[in-house]
Amino acid sequence: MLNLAERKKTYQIFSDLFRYPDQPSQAASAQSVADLSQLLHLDFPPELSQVPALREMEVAYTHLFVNSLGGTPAPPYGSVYLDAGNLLMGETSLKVEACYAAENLNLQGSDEPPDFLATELEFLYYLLDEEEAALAAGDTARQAELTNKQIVFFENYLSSWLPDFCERIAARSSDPFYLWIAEALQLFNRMEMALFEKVRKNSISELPTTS
Amino acid sequence: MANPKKQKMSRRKFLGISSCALTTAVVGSQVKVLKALAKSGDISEPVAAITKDVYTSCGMCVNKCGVIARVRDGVIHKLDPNPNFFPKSRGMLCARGNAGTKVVYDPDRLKYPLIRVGERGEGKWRRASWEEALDMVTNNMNQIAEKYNRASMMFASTEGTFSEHFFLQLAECYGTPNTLRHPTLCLSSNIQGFSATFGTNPTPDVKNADYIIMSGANRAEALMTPDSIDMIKTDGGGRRKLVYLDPRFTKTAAKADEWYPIKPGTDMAFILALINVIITEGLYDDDFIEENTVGFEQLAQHIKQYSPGWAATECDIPAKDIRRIAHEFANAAPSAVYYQGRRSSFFQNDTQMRRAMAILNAIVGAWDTKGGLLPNKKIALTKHDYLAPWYDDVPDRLDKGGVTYLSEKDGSWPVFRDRALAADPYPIKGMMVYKQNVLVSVPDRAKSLELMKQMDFICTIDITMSDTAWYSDVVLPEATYLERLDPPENLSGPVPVVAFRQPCVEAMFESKTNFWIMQQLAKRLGPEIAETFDFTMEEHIHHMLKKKPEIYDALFGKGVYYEDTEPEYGRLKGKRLRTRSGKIELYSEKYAKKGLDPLPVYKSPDKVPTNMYRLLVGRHAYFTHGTTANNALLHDLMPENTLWLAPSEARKLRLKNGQMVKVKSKVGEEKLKLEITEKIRPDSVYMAHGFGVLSKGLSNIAGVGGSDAALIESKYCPISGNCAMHETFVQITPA
Amino acid sequence: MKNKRFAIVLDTERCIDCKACTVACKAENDVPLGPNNYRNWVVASKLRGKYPNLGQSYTPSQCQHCSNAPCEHVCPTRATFTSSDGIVDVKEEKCIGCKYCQTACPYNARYYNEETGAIDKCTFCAQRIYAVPPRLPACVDTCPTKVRAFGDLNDPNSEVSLLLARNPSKVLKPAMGTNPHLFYLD
Amino acid sequence: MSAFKNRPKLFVWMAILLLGMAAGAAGVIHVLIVGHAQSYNVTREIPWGLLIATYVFLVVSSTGLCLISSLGHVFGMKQFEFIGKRAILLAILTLLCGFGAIGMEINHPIRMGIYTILSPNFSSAIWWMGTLYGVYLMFLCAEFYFLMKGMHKGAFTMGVLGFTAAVSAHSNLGAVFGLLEARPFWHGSFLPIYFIVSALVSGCALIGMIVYFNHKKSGAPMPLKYADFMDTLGRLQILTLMTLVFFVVWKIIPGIYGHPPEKYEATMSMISGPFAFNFWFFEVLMGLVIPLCILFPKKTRTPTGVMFAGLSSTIGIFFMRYDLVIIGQLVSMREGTAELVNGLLQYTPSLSELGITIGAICTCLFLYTVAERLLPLDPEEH
Repeated sequence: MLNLAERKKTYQIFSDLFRYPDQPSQAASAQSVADLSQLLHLDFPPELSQVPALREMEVAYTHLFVNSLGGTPAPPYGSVYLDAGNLLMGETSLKVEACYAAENLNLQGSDEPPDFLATELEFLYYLLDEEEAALAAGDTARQAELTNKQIVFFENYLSSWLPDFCERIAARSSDPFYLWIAEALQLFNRMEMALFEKVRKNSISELPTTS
Repeated sequence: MANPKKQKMSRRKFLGISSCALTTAVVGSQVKVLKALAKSGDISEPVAAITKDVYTSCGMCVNKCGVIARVRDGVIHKLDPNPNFFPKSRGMLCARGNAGTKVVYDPDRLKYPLIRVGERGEGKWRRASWEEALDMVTNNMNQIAEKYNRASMMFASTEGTFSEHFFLQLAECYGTPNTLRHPTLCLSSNIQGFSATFGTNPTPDVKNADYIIMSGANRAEALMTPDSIDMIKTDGGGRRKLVYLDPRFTKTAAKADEWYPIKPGTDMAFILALINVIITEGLYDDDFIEENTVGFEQLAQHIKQYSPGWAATECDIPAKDIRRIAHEFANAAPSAVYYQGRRSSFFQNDTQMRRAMAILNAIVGAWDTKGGLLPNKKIALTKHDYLAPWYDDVPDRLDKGGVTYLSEKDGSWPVFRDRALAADPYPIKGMMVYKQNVLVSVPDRAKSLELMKQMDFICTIDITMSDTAWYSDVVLPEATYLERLDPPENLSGPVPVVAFRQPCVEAMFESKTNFWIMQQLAKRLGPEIAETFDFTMEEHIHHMLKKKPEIYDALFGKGVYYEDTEPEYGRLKGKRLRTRSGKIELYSEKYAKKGLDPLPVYKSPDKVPTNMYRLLVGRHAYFTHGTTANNALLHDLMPENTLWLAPSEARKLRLKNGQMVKVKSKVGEEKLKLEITEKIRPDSVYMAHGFGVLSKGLSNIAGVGGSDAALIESKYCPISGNCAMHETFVQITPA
Repeated sequence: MKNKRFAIVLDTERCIDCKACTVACKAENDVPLGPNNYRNWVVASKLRGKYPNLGQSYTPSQCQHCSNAPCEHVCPTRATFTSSDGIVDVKEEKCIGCKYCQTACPYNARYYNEETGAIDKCTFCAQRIYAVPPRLPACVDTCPTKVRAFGDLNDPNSEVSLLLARNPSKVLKPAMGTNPHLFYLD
Repeated sequence: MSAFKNRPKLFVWMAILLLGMAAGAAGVIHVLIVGHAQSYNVTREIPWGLLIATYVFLVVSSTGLCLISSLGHVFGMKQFEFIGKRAILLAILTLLCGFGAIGMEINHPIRMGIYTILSPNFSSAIWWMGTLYGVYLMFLCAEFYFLMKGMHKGAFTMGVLGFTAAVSAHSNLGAVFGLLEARPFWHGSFLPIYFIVSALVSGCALIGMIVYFNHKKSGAPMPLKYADFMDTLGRLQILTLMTLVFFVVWKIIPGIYGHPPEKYEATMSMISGPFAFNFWFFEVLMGLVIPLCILFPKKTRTPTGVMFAGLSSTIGIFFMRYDLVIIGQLVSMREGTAELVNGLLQYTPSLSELGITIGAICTCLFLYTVAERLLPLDPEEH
């Protein structure tokens, strides 16, 4: 089971990996893969000992998530999976945006719909960061509130579509990098679900803060 | 060429750079590195909370119907017909119009500029910043100008977006004469034939006509407002009659009073026989002819050879029916029209066939009168004038002289493509495409692919990954019609209106309006060109409306501006027409001078070879050409196209309903499902247009159905340059 | 809502089978994608006659909002009910998905909506007709040739009342005794 | 496992049942994961499929068992008394598995539990059917309890109540179909009566098999008393089968005579259309002709013969249920719709539906086999 800091880091890594790759993120990706495999106890994939070149990552990302042969194989937007009609900007997209607004956050930094995967992961990262701060300040009420927010957001807007999303990647890609990331995300999704299930059963204080 | 550091600092990128300084500036005192999300002290209502009704114009086809977008929480929830008086679409919205929301929220829509990485057509793309993509486009344009000639760039454009004139303006300013528009895949022969007779291409007054003859124009399926609405019998209109000629039993046939499965390519024989009866039996409008036309004597002489008996053997319509229809038509006149409407052309003699139509309408006086042909009116808007740079060494259009009457702006697709493939007289090396799906809409796809292959550079501006986009080097995402402010457009007609578009929602992702893209390209092409685009859209609109500022309020207040509610009849009475003689030319002096037949001369279509069938194509009410078949709502209505074949022929070929068949023409081969139906002549087969696309980029239609463009040979009308869609014979075998 | 009896009058002669009504309805009512999911439809009749003398009719239809609705009678949990304005509707949370109403409806007007987890059907676009200002049901509003007219039968001056007063009309499957409120002009 | 040591046949039997149950479990899991829409081949036009047919088959069996066994402890026919426990037990199990099958067909079984109580609709035949079957189940359980405890009076009372509930519930199941005016193939008072008659056929058939295998398992030859019973049962079966023949004939004739709209097309799909094989081979040959041929001659009306006749008619009856449910929906509700094969709609069960059906039947048999081993089901000797 991951502790708070580890979860925060995992969210951050995933958020970065599901953004369109650029030079810095490509440079960091070797470390990201290594970190993820350590955090999630997932075998470090031998084929990724050499992380792909930026160009390869770009092509694979564009193919999978932007536009490509056979339609976008795995659109990284929640509403495509959660709402009727396989469309962008469904009801859940608006709800997701409301969640951000409730935390005084806006989408100034993104041209993507609110339920873009990387943004959702970033939001969870933010909540965990806040929780860490609350913990440091000894504000248990705030900490509990933040845990609850994570659970609500994760369960309502993320965890249920991730399996389908990851399966679509697996079905339509031969790119080892994103295949592995998808597998890792699936695993992390299950870990988080299990964790939240535990939290629900026990008290909030059970949420591991340290290893 | 991809240097990420050169990328434009978009808002996202700006925050994406994990520079603490930048990030902290945005997130305030927070140390955390947030990229998409930002913290600001002032969180106003999210943009998403807006609920409003927005007037705009539909962009699903070229018809421009009035639409009101119901925006709920910042999302377009529903498109409804404009409830205000809108003479052109009369408060309706078809299936495609209703499916428009899917276009905006389609996860397959183009989102970012894309640059090809692998081989052309291989499907390897990367995202690029606008900066990089635009630079790449103009660099290539400049290179082609340097290496070859400015005329070596071709610009192919769609119609009906309200913005294509900016695209054409860029072509002109860049210095190429080679712009290609849709008319030679559509109605250029129609315009040519009617203009040669009336000096203009008039509109039939379908709403008030007592007697309508339609040939080929399938108005119940190939929707054109308001004709599709008006052709339906209304209460109490007991005298109205619709005679419909089509080798297929279409939905229009189901609505018609009489349907004749005419032999394809013989419409002209039918029309000439009608003229023959009307003239020989003295059913024509003597006074009208005397006052308004020239060449009746020549016509009367010429028409003698075309008796109903003769026509009956040509077109498979009994002589007595031809005679009866001629009488009924003449009796109903002048409230009677032989409907030319708008449809693509099918045979190489299409211009002369249209002339015959025009002549028939003229001799019964169905001109500029209630229920006849009406000259179009326009509401004058101030034009945007610009001074295009002058280039000394730019040659004429590539297809110049290829056909008798070539439109300078539109060109002729088949002629142009043949010359481009032969580099005759100069090579074409660059291609800018604006929303025209060349590989689906231009006949003989193999040739189009060949053409694209020889290009040094191809850039496509579109909203989805069309086949043509797939074969391009740079793909630029345009904002959809519901996300744009488009200039007012003058929809001419008997009751002209001005329509416009305004953004119902903000453009998603990094899609941009065509106008913005043109501006950006112009900026990169140099100050002289940039100057012609140096205005904002708002300024442009105000400029266009400066003589009638009330239009502005009407557009924003009720989505439409009009001055009349009913057509004005007899408007051109006593006025000079825009023909050589100033009158209706039954005999065309102009054609005679050019060595063309001054009166329509009939020539039988080629016989269908044994064991072959004539391939017919057509449209239906669910898809617009090759552009909307991927729309999920519409896709459910018609997931694939089929090949229609008469039961008697299917028995002969031992084919079963629903089995896959191979359709083979001289230029291509397609596989699709067979549909055995009584609805078609035994000598022909039919397939709907818009299926069987090449790229799998459109997820819903990949590999389903067959493409007509792959099969149709590129024959064309030598007068107008229009494609002849029905002059291809195919063989059918089990697949 | 009181003292209203909504109905639709159709002039099928005008129908060109363009399916604008079907798509408008799907878009308005968030009907899930899929060829079997729809609240209204157009039936293309069998081709009549032999080539070259052919005929075909197109009949748009939807829930008939019967006064004597079989679907309402058979619903074990009263999820299907008739409002005082004559609209037959479904309370989604009560629907158990037994599909008995689907077998009971003589018009095949109902389908199971996987998104809402309940039987779904035409509601005369209640959300539109009771909106301020009111709007016509999507299918009525969007129709190019205006096949349908919608209104209140209890208002003797409404378009539907006038149409029915002035023209002979029929209903589908009258022998079922369902007393439908979709009227087809002869 | 030692129980199987000397009983290889039992081992094979149990293995088959477990395999069938696994198929059912696979079907159930598939439905739970991907949902009804993706698992079942039922459509908008044919909303009721194989699972409804299975449900009908199982509850018909239950009703039949209850009715036939009541001959003994309700109507005092001594010969029938000894089968009481087994018949009631199997009646309970078939009913439960039937509920299981319909529970898988219904999208919201939990909502059903809540709203049939909070918001009952007394004009709904399904509501009555569900409620009466619920009551019937309670009576059956009570009856079984009393029988096991040897409390005859209680068993008698419960038997009477159970009999009443069975007849009411089952005729209501007939009414579920019969009250649908929209479906001419079903509509009318015929089905409630027909259902009761066919239940008797099912009951006889199943009791014949129970008695036969019950004695088969002990290996000992069947005592004369039981052989006598089998003969009686065989003759009773002739009576019920002949009645059923009568009903089948009179179902068909009005379906054809005068070509009643929709009913005719449906009936013809059974006579010579897509359901002809099901009808002639399974319903007529296996369900009626073969059993009658075995049962009529005294020579073949042996315990083995009666068992085979029962097996054959049970299989036939399963197809009768399936055909009844599907054929009733084959005719399109849209008048004059073009483009239908044979002018009829189509339905073929999906793998999930087949799996769940097999699973339901196997579960029922499995539970019975286990109970047979664990519970003292033999009658106390007087």
